[in-house]
Amino acid sequence: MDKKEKKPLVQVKHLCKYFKVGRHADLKAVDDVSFDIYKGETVGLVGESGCGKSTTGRCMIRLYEPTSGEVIYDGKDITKLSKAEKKEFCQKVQMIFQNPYASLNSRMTVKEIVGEGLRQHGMSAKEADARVQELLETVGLNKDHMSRFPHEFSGGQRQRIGIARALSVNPDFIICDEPISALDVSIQAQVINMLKDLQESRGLTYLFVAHDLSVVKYISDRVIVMYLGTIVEEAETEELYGNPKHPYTKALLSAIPEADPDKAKNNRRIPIKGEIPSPINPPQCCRFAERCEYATEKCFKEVPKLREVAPGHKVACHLMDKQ
Amino acid sequence: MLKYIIKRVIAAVLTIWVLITIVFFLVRLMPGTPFTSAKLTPEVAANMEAYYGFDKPLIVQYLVYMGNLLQGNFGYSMKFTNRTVNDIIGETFPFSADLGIRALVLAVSIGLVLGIISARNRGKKLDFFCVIIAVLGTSIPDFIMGAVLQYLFGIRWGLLPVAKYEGIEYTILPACALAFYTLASVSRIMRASMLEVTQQDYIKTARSKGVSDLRVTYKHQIRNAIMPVMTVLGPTVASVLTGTFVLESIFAIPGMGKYYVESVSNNDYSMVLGMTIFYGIFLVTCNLIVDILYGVADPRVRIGKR
Amino acid sequence: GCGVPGGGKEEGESSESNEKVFRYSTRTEPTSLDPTKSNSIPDNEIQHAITESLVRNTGGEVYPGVAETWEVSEDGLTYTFHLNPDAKWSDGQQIKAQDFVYSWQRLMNPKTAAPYAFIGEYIKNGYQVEKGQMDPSELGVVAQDDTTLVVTLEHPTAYFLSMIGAQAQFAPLRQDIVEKYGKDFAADAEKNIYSGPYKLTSSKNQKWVFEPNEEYWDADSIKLDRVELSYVQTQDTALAMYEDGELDYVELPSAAVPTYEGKDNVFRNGNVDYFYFNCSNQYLSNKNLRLALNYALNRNDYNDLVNNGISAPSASLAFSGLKGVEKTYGEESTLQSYPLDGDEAKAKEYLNTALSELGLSNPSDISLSITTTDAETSKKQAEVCQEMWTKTLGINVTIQQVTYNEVLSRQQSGDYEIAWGGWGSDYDDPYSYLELFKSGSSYNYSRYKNDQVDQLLEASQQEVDAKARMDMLHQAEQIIIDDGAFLPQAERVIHYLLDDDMKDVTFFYCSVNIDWVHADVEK
Amino acid sequence: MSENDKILELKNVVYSFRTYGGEVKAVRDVSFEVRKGEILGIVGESGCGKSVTAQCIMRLNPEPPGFFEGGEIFFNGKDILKMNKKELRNIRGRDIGFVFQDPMTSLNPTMRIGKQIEEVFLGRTDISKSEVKEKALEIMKLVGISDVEKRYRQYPHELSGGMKQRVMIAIALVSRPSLVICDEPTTSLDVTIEAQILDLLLELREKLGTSIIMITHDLGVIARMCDRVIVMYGGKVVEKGTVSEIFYNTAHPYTKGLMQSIAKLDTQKGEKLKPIEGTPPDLFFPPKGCPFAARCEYAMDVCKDNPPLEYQVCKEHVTSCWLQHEYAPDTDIKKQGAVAIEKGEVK
Amino acid sequence: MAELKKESFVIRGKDAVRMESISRPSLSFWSDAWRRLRKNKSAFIGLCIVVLYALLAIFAPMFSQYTQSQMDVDARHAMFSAEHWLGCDSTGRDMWVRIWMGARVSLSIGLISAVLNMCVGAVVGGLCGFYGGKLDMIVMRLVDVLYGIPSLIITILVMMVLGKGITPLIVAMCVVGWIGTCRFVRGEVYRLKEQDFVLAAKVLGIPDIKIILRHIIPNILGLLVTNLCMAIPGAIFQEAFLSYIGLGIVPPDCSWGVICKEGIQFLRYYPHEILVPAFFVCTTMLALNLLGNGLRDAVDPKLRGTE
Ligand SMILES: Nc1ncnc2c1ncn2[C@@H]1O[C@H](COP(=O)(O)OP(=O)(O)OP(=O)(O)O)[C@@H](O)[C@H]1O
Ligand SMILES: Nc1ncnc2c1ncn2[C@@H]1O[C@H](COP(=O)(O)OP(=O)(O)OP(=O)(O)O)[C@@H](O)[C@H]1O
Ligand SMILES: [Mg+2]
Ligand SMILES: [Mg+2]
Repeated sequence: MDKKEKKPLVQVKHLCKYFKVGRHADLKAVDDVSFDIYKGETVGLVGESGCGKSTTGRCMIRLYEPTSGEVIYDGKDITKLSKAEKKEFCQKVQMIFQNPYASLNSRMTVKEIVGEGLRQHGMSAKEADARVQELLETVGLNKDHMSRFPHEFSGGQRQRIGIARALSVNPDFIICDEPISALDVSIQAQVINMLKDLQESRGLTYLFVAHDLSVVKYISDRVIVMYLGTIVEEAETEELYGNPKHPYTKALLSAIPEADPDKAKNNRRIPIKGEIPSPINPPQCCRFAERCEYATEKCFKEVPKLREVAPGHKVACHLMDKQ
Repeated sequence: MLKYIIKRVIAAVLTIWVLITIVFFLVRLMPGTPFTSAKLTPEVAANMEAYYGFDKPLIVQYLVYMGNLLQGNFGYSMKFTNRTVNDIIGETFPFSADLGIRALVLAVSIGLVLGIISARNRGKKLDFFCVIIAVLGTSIPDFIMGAVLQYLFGIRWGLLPVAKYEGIEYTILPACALAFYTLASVSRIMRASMLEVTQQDYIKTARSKGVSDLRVTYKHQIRNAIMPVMTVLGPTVASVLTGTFVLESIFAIPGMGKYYVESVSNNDYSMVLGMTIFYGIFLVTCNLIVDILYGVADPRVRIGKR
Repeated sequence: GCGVPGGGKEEGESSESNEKVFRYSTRTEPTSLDPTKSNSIPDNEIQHAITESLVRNTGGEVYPGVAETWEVSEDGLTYTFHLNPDAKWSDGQQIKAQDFVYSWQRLMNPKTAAPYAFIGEYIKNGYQVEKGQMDPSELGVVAQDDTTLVVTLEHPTAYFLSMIGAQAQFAPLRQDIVEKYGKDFAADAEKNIYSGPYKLTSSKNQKWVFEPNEEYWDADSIKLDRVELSYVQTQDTALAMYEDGELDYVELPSAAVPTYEGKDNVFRNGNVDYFYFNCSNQYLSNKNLRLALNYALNRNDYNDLVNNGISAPSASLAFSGLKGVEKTYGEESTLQSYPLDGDEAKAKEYLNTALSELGLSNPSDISLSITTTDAETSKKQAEVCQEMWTKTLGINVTIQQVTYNEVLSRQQSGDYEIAWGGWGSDYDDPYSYLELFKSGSSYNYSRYKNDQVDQLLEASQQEVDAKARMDMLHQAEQIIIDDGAFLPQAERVIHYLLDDDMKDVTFFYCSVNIDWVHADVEK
Repeated sequence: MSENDKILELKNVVYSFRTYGGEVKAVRDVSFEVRKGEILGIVGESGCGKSVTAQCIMRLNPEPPGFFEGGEIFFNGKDILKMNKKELRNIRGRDIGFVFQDPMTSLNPTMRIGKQIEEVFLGRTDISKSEVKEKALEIMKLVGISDVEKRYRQYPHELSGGMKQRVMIAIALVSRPSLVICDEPTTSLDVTIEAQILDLLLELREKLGTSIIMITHDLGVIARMCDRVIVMYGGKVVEKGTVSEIFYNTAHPYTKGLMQSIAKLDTQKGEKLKPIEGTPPDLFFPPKGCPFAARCEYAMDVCKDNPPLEYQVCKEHVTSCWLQHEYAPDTDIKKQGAVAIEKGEVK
Repeated sequence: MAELKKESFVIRGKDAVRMESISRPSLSFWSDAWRRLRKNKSAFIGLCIVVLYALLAIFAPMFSQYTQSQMDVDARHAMFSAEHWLGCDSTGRDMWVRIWMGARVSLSIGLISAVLNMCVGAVVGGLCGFYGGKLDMIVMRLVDVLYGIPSLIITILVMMVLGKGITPLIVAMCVVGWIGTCRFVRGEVYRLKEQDFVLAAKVLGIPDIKIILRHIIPNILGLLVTNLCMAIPGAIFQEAFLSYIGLGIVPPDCSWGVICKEGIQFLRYYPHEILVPAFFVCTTMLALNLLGNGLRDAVDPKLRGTE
């Protein structure tokens, strides 16, 4: 597949999102992030907690107004949409949330939750009902469940309701913000399989945000690694997992606990010292420098650019300069 | 910290200025004038109005008032003609404050204890008992509470002086009567917030360390549970310390609550304004203190860090 | 210390020691310690003790005060007072005629804005000075020398001496002292100087303490060592304090009267409870309706319901205890008024006439509202009238409760239908009450106008002969009653408890209700 | 293994909660033991009773509504359930440490770190104040907290999540207990931090010889840390054994389903994950037979109504599944030589 | 153990019905809350008392031979008797009728003003919380100022404009009464608007107004109802105070505050005249408080399922 030929579905260009905290402090949740997503692919977005994954996702779906930069969906800058375009955009792009307990309104029945978007986009009550039933069946629930309330469902079932809701408006692009991290292991697979099936049958495009690197590896075509608001590495999945270039990615990958006692006990981990620093007024240099065992003076002075080091493999690290 | 306080004070000054302005014009809207007396003749009324400058345009009166205010001068009362508002506040506030402090100490200490006991015995008889006490506190209007206490302890059993405010024994009845309402609300809030805290993980942590139940309560729960109580305490302190009309009249206490209420029905403009400003400043100060204390109790909200 | 502000001062067991102390309380807080600005009975009572006017009115009798002797001219218009050279201020200075001139001019000076300035309108040019049309120096009061004061009146005023002997506004004032303190004059006990038998030693914390003034010219007649007046708003509290031995005198709340039967004494304070009818109202301008309302009220039941039966039901205008020619005004009265038990039949008769006059068919077409104050008794008055009127007459009656201040301003502006009211006189004369129905009087809240009444009242003001004058007043009162101009209800009777040891406390029905100046404690 | 090696032994523990909705049977007949110096893992789905079991050991469950319906818990030979409050307090913190799941909420926000660690020694007369502080500082260093003097005086909110979890571990370890119970100590942490914490626990076990109960639902953590594993489902223990037995010789369909449902690094793209369909049983109305029967692809008629017997697969491997029964058809679950254990008797 | 049959050892596979089924009956939020409330003894007693009083307030005066304003000189201060169940007041009015007529006023003032306060507070607080920013700043400053204005001035002014009676009383109580609810709702909305389900609705393109109405309000309704229960006693209390200073409702109507005020004068002589209304006030407050407490437990999402 040569993606250069294909037109990207979503382009994120120099996206920045700063939150004001206090008078003179900016929390740079996302700082100059650019990437493309092509139609039909799944892009994994990984990184430590607080590195700006959700913020990126939310900016892409207009839940947050970006501080600067643009998000171009299907050729249109989403921050400059007309009212009608906005409505269309709302149907095209959807989101699945992390917490299946918080993402469903506990005072609404499943029918109302899933049907809300349909009704909003001009469907009659009857049609909506039929469609809701169809959607529920798609996600493995049945029509008996329609009049029930979210708290009567287990986490996995709830997440499936969330997916049904997202699917209700026939989106092309779904941002999955850690859709499985709050679920039980045995149930995670239900959701992953479902996402995969849906992708196949409907040609969906996903941005898959997750902590769990094994799952990301399993589901994504391409993976973006973020660290403290910036992208440190981006590559095809096999390439990234097989040949990580950035020291942070390397450490991250080695930290994955493998569910295999023999491998796990023999695995050599690359220790990573310290904790992720505060994103408030971060230093104007490589953000990973202070935790990086290879850090040179330059790393503390200059912001490394995200550069392509191999076809489709981009890294932001000064160590790459030497090669 | 200092910067924060200065900022708060500036905001408060602005708030109070708006308050003064609004009240200044509002009191003029009230029916009647300060000089209504059964035997007022039109001539006398005209003279009095001229004397107090009411014949000038309202805006001029306002400017004059603000000018005086900047010098800390609340002006002369219109009912108690030769006394200044400053003077009346100065004389009456200490009584109200003294009574208020006693009542508050009583209310907060007992209220907290009741709340704690009741939360620790949730669902048991003791809990129910505490809740009933608390509810009775909020359900008996103070004029009944005051009169009943006075009757029982002062008259029927003769244990305590019935009225006036001239020694410790005189303060007991009014302080109890005044404390009741606050006590009840403190205990209710404390109970709810204790129950909330009980469910927190760190309580389990403490228990897992082998800390005794009692210590868990007083070392871990109380300090964390006390914040909501402090939030309501700000306005409560302000209103309790600035006196209560009803109890002051029942117990013949020379406090300022009476003036706060009566100045309004007397249309005593300068007094209303003076009382309002005083109360406003007091309220703001109480809230500020509460906020600072908040930081003391909860390191997460140390003011400097906000 | 215990931190009680102003407290901790041990009063000692005053009743046990040999000190003669009198302690009592007031329900209304005194408003001013400046005699010129006195505005209420409690103000007057205080000034009665700490100031000495030209004469002293004790229980209705006029005795020499600062003036030893005085002469009245034939026409009753000029009074010449000869001042006692021994009369001294509490700082030892002599009380001079000029002090009266200064005080009275100050009273009438519009710049002073004395709330009771109108009381000086009897003095020549008083009204003009008050209105700012004349200089205060033109007031009809002149000091011929330090001890001679000449007062000229507008018209002969039979009760002039009685009035200046009890109304605080006529007290002397020392110009130097008043000017020294300016607006703060008499703000507290220290910022004042005393001409009366007592001086105020403290006015702090809603308690006023009086001690004898050694410089008082008649100091020997003063027996008490100290008098304490406390402000106690709630009557029940005051009663409890009396029972605790903290007060020597207390007025009984009406609910308590039956309990203390036999132990209590009574006096009438000269207050008569009325409801005013707004005679310019579309319904109430009808005389028959007003009469119907009057006849429909069972004043005996009313008294039981409202006052627990302790007041005296009344169907007359002027207080009956006022001084008449020889006996009291009430005893000399020939007034034919409404029966105290009411008269339903008559009431209905009047109502029917009124209805036909008003062109109405049904009593319920008439809606009247009673404007009353926020006080509990006032509310009860209105409730009882409402109940009796609706029951007997079948008209609609509503009640509007507003603040006392608002009732007064509505009375003055005429923005009411039926209003709570009542009257107590500042001087011992029925004219004070009758004036309420004189057209042009600023107290004519009823907007009542009857030329005959006006003429009779005018004439009474010029009449020097007491008997003839009283007859005129009786006549005017009869007309007003026949017109049903207002709704008389009851004369207030005060039931009080007074410590058995207290002697010579005098009660009076105008200006000064309780006069303890010459009181004594005997064990 | 000799008896002396067991420091903790649970025998047929049954624990329920009384609620408005009825009784929640959170733990139903759980038995297992912990040996000296070992790391015992407990895995299972959310709500299967892992935490309640762990808290039973220290009797930390809120009572009421919770209560023991039966069973015995021996700690060093003494039955914890028969202890009075004081004895219990002496065990808590002193002999058994507890690390909770969420370090963000498990530390008292209004108390300094140092004080919270020292609280473990509260009421102990045998140690002086300065010794206590010394111990606190020492343990803080041991769990990898730098700058201990400063941290000692800080409040929890001034620390990062990983740091807080270290403090929690410090609290659990400060009096050198013989057993530490870690209830999902890394679930709320990032992978890199998780790795740090897990390494720390392993290191501490080496140094101090403490036994650890490691509760988690992450098989990766189990694989890396544990010597033996207990698999719980629906309030019951369905399988227990050494790590390699459980992973490489799975003898229960639930365990097997669990293994298959997770994505591993070497899972191929095209390969489908095999989720366990359905939802865990409602503990208000626990199924009569095997709790897993409804979701089990091997379910038989017998499973629905009869609670399965325990089968000894090999010395260190016990499973509760009817598939081990002699009548059961041959499947990859059925192990040759599995022997039913009579109730109450443990070999 | 019963003998196991070999036939039962046949692999059937998973049970598609049972594995996704939900064994518990379907309950909406409110029916669940109601169930939990009923199980809470003290709250249920509270509810019963409130309902009982409400019924008595509606019906008791209808079936009495007396009216609230009917006076009887001879029955002044009458004690309990067959004619006058709860005795008479100082003007011989029947207390039983007055209590229930008063209950109508007091309870409706309590309820209406609490509901109004709640509505105003919820709307303002909701808007402030949802939109934040300038609006929020302005409203919060306004609230500060409102707090400082003596409530008596407001009451008198309202009564000047609207006259006396129940409506002005309620309006006056609402001028500042909404502040508490406003603050509380604002806080809740702040918390809720960051919740995923609200974000999800936004993502679906649901307009703000619908989000507020459908997602946010229903989620704070439970707590609002609880607050309401606690606010009603407050309003009854305030009415009593206003009655005490003579700003209460207009005769011949009465309220519990009015009856208390009339009765308190006779505390020493005819104690029943104060004890009777005080009893009803206290029990009502107690009932409402118990109910409120129970409701809080019933609607608290944290306690759901566990209790
Ligand atoms: N509304 C907000 N206001 C202020 N700061 C925010 C806001 N939302 C997020 N942040 C901050 O922005 C940073 C990035 O947050 P974000 O939620 O994007 O991280 P994340 O990578 O999704 O983390 P996680 O894995 O925990 O979900 C964090 O430091 C967070 O505190
Ligand atoms: N205090 C309590 N009151 C009522 N039920 C409770 C209580 N604590 C736990 N439970 C119930 O007990 C069951 C087991 O809970 P437990 O916390 O042990 O699960 P877990 O295996 O630790 O799950 P997780 O992985 O989510 O922590 C659950 O169904 C839970 O609802
Ligand atoms: Mg996130
Ligand atoms: Mg758990």
